[in-house]
Amino acid sequence: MPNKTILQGINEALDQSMEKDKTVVVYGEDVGYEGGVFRTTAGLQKKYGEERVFDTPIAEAAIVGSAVGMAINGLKPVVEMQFSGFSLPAYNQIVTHVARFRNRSRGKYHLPMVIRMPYGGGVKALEHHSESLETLYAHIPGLKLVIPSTPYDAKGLMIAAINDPDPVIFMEPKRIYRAFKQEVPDEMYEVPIGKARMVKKGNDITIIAWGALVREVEKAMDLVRNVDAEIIDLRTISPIDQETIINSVKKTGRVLIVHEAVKSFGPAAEIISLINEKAFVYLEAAPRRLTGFDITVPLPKGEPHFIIDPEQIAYEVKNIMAFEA
Amino acid sequence: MPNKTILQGINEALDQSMEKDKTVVVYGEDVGYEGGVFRTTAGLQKKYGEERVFDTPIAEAAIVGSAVGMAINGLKPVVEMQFSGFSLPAYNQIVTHVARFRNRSRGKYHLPMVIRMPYGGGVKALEHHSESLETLYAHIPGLKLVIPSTPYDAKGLMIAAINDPDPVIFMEPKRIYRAFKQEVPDEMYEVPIGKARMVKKGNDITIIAWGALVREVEKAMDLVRNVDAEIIDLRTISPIDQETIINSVKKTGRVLIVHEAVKSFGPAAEIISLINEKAFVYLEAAPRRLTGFDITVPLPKGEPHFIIDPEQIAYEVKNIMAFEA
Amino acid sequence: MLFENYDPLKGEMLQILDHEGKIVNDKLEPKINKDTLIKMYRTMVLGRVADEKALQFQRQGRMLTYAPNIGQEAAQVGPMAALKDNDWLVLAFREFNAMLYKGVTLEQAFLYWYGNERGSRYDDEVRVLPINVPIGSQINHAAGVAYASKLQKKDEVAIVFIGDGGTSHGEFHEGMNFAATFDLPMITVIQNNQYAISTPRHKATKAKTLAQKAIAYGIPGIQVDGNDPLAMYVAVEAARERAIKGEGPTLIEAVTYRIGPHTTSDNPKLYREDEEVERWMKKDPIQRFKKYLIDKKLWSEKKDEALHEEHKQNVLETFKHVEETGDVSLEEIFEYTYENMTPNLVEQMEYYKEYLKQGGNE
Amino acid sequence: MLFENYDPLKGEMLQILDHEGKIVNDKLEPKINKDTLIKMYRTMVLGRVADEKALQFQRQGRMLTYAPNIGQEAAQVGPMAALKDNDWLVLAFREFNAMLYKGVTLEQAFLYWYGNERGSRYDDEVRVLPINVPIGSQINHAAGVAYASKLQKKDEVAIVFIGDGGTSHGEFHEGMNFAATFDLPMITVIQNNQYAISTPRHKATKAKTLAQKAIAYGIPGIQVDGNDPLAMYVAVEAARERAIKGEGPTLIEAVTYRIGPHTTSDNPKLYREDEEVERWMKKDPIQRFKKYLIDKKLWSEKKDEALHEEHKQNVLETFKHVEETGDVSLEEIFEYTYENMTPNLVEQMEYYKEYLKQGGNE
Ligand SMILES: Cc1ncc(C[n+]2csc(CCOP(=O)(O)OP(=O)(O)O)c2C)c(N)n1
Ligand SMILES: Cc1ncc(C[n+]2csc(CCOP(=O)(O)OP(=O)(O)O)c2C)c(N)n1
Ligand SMILES: [Mg+2]
Ligand SMILES: [Mg+2]
Repeated sequence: MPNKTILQGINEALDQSMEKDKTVVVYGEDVGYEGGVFRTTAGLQKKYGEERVFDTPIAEAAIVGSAVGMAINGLKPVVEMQFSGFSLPAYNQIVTHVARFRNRSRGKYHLPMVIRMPYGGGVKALEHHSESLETLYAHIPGLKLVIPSTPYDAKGLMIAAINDPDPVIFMEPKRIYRAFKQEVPDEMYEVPIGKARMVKKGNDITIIAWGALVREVEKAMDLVRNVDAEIIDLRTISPIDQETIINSVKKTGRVLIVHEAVKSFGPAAEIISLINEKAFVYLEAAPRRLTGFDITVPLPKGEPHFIIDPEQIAYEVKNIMAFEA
Repeated sequence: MPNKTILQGINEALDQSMEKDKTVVVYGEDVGYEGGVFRTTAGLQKKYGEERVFDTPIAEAAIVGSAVGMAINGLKPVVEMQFSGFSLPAYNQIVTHVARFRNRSRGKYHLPMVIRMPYGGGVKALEHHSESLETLYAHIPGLKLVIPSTPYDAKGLMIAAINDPDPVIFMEPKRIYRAFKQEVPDEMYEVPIGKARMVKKGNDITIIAWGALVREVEKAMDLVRNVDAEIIDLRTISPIDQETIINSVKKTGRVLIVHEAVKSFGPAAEIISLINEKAFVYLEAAPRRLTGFDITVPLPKGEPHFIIDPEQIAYEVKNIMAFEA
Repeated sequence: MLFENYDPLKGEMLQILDHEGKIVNDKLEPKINKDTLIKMYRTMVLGRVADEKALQFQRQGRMLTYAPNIGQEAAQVGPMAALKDNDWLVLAFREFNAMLYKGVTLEQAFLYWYGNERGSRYDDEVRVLPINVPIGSQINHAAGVAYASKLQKKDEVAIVFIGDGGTSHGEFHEGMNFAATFDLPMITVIQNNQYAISTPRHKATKAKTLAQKAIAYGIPGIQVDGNDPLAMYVAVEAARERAIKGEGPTLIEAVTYRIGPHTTSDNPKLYREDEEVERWMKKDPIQRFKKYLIDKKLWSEKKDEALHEEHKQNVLETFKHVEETGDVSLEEIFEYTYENMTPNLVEQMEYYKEYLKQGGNE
Repeated sequence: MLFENYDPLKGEMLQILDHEGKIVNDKLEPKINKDTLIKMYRTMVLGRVADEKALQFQRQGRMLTYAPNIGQEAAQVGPMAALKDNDWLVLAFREFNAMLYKGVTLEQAFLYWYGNERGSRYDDEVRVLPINVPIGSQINHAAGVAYASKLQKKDEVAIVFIGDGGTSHGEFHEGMNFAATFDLPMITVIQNNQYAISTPRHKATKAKTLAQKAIAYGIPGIQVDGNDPLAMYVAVEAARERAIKGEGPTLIEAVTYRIGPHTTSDNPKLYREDEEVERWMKKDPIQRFKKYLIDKKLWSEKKDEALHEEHKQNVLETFKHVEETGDVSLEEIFEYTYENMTPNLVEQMEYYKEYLKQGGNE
């Protein structure tokens, strides 16, 4: 099987979905002629024409709001927010419409659409280019939120997202867009939305992460001796895969959640609460979270403090293993 | 002392702050001539003139964005979002600017401003008029989020918010705007931001709520015999009063958090996680949350299912008291 | 052509049927067939009667809340008559007459204001989007609908309504520009009813007309007497022609007036004079249109009385049905969040049922 | 007056100094004093030299990223020269020259692109807001600044910059309308440099000019040759007069061209022809202005060489200082979230320090 990057996985998923299904359209700022500032959509306009792959004015509410209308009238739009920080001008559309059209119309209309957005830090970028805004989307009923961490999943989850009858927010860990390759089938396949990926089985502690941090967790576990960690790549943030998490914690009794998003009212809090609700009596140590600080992501000269690295994850694992109730 | 409603408390806080400080301005949709759709700002335009109290075009981003500029140039704007659901078009301004100007400019500029918004359900309203969006603001570093539940606190917290050097999101529980009166001093006073209110001391369980639900919790405890609950009105959602919560849980070992916001990735999750981090070994039962379902707030004919009432709180309290590890 | 002849910058406004019901512009009088004229009129009267009754029901505590359309009937029915069945109607929230004309049933329309989401599930073949509460955002939906029509080479257009107040919103700008940029088959009708809740039109923008906002998007804009159903018909007909030809969107400002309150929670006496209301009542679209139809021998006072009575009965009966629908079930509030309920939602619903079983109280 | 004479709907554009450096409109030639003329020119050359060097630094991996202004110097310096010290400058992100003219130091400006927030903390008396990344949102800030100036009866205006692409954003619409509605002392300059990243101006709106968007707000709009510093000066001077008199905002479209890439991550060859770039290089604002100054005997080629050399040394040295600033401290990233650090933030910082103490790695 050929080796591909996450970026290639996504591009291929878009390409093949457009080839197969004439109702798929791809658009956003600079996604057409140039193929996207990260070149995720490179080649598509040439192949599928300016009507199905196009550049829009800089107007995120229009990009998302028009996708709502297109989805109602028979298309499957896949739109790009150039960076997740620039999805905020479309936040009104996403919360008040994308998430709600099915419920509002009692099922008459539903919105098979995907909103793609590169997210996360560590790319030495300007302000608003490094955010991790999972919570803003995971907290909204009616949305699904997917984040791949590998090329294989990137392709399969994107195909699943396009085929999903419900709207999917698809966050792309831009830091690892081209960081590594993996064998990725040339054919189309789906990775199911709503199922976590078991990265590594283990018995001592459950470590949950997603996006660019999954690899950092793997690296961390090379640094910690004698701890047999179970590593879960959450992959779908909402709806969350309770089963995989709860089964793992029942086995290990210890848990660490790692994410780039800021801590307070962040995604790890939900996971910890779920564990309290479903596996409290199995807990052998206080569940912990290793996250971004509760600050604005610093510009590059301060960002190293903010970035979570394997050493820090290892430090936390040791803390949790040392916990005695 | 005269008895006043929450609405009167807020109106008086605005009035007295404007009287005292010429830099305070109040504006938003219909807040001027008419005095607001809830009449929270009634009388202010007459008293302070059309330049300091005014109606704007329907443009939430402009309302909030202009407040940023005013705060930079010497004013203290207090702006209204007509309903919290309509704060979303301003969400980009709030997240990318209101929360960040101090940090961005390394303290050269800071934003003494207040964004008021009636929030919550139970008023038999149309779509987008019943949301509880605490998480969207509490998760953003740089913002403070305050929610009063009594007339006394409404006045004192509003004065504190206006005087605060940092931007404050002020959510007003519209369901109880006029529900009851309380003795409220005629003078100006502050209720400190960042401190919870101990509604009632107790030893068996800690119940945390805010806004309209605080009274429902009080009513619930009239229904439960033999449980000595400690009731905390959180009052400031961010920055959260860890100390009060943790001290209480250390004493009771059991905890219930009640909020109208939807459950997943909601505010209770943060509180449960804090408790796990700081008082895990004191827990005698799994902390639980009683919240809105993970759905769009239903229109009035379905809303009764969604509304949390004292009976349901009582039911949950009994469940938690029955928990045995 | 039409749009070149009426330049909003020169203060020109299209009127065909004047306040007295006289044709003042016979060259432009549209050739509307008899059945359509009658359907237009019947809808306007139904809208009026339903509005008046709904206000009553609300005062009696039987209707939740309500946004009346009184005075704005022509601005809605004129456009609808100029469209085809397969055209899309994208709503703001004050288009009761347009909805009825386009096939939303009175029962559905009432059910919405009664507080039930079923009131936004119109019949399958009815191409109307649900009432849209967040001001301005519907323009972008219409642009998307129109994009899909164009891409799929369907011979159809999207018409979208917005209030005068709504034109200040960023979403109006983005949607208009998006539609113009891609020459989309979209028609925007601004119902300029002079107020956004308590805020008068002149306090919301310095533009002399709202129609001139079209210039920002490089498209035609026209001011039309919104109380003249014929003028509204003609403007929309011309806009539709442009749209279908691939020439892009048109902006139509219907100059009208909200005779009633903003909604039943509003007290307009707080912000406007009765005299102003009375002045506008003289421009009533229904009276005007009735005279036109009577002059054309298509209508009579006798028929009119009967029609009012018929509609009154219809409205009363329909509302009875609405009231019989009662509450929305627990299952229903969960069912439509996703195509399939997530395990989490199933659990929440079951938890609540368990609570109810144990004697819980809703 | 000026604005009535240049109607964007008629395709009129204000130009005073043509591509060859000749005055083509001597009635409008502004009487700018010598020192100001020289300051303008010096700033433009500094901007140019700094831009060219910054692109080099970035290629050498020493500068993080950079958005060059080459070709747009006149569109920025002309306006600044027409303002007073107490006027406010509200930035988008491609206004390096404007910033320098208004008192931002070269070091601060570089420090920002180097990736340090200190680069947005300009000196206390410098009335410049930090670089604003979210497109369009700065217009609303400027409107608010201007509102405060007006309310407090301060004799000052706010000038705000935006790109051609930015005019499509909803925030542009809301901010312009807000400022117009309240007759605020605001001046909006659109730097129409023909591109928004890869998207050409004509693909972003059907409006023939961006200046005509003013009509939507009932305010004057004018197209100006943005490579002509004198025309830009004159337009802004007139707009300032209006603003100070309480007549409200003005929209100025500066027609110019981005000679360089969007930022250092951009490859313009993907979306435009070299030939187009060359065509615009012939309209270079600096060459034109230099000829004007030489004709006026205010400048010479010799002085010019010296100036370039002076600026080059200045830029090299300044950047050395910037590089010496190194990393931002841990405390600093926490300190500015609130006036006082919350207990939660103190805890997070202390936790991290503890981790570092235990041998942790950043
Ligand atoms: C984004 C948003 N902000 C505020 C509101 C509250 N609101 C409902 S109707 C209305 C006034 C609308 O005025 P206009 O557009 O003129 O329509 P009309 O009511 O006159 O038909 C406002 C401010 C809303 N629905 N959406
Ligand atoms: C809200 C928002 N969306 C997208 C971006 C990403 N972005 C940065 S610059 C740019 C193009 C801006 O074009 P223009 O306004 O013409 O300014 P120019 O770069 O030409 O100076 C875009 C889309 C952004 N910064 N903000
Ligand atoms: Mg109106
Ligand atoms: Mg540009």
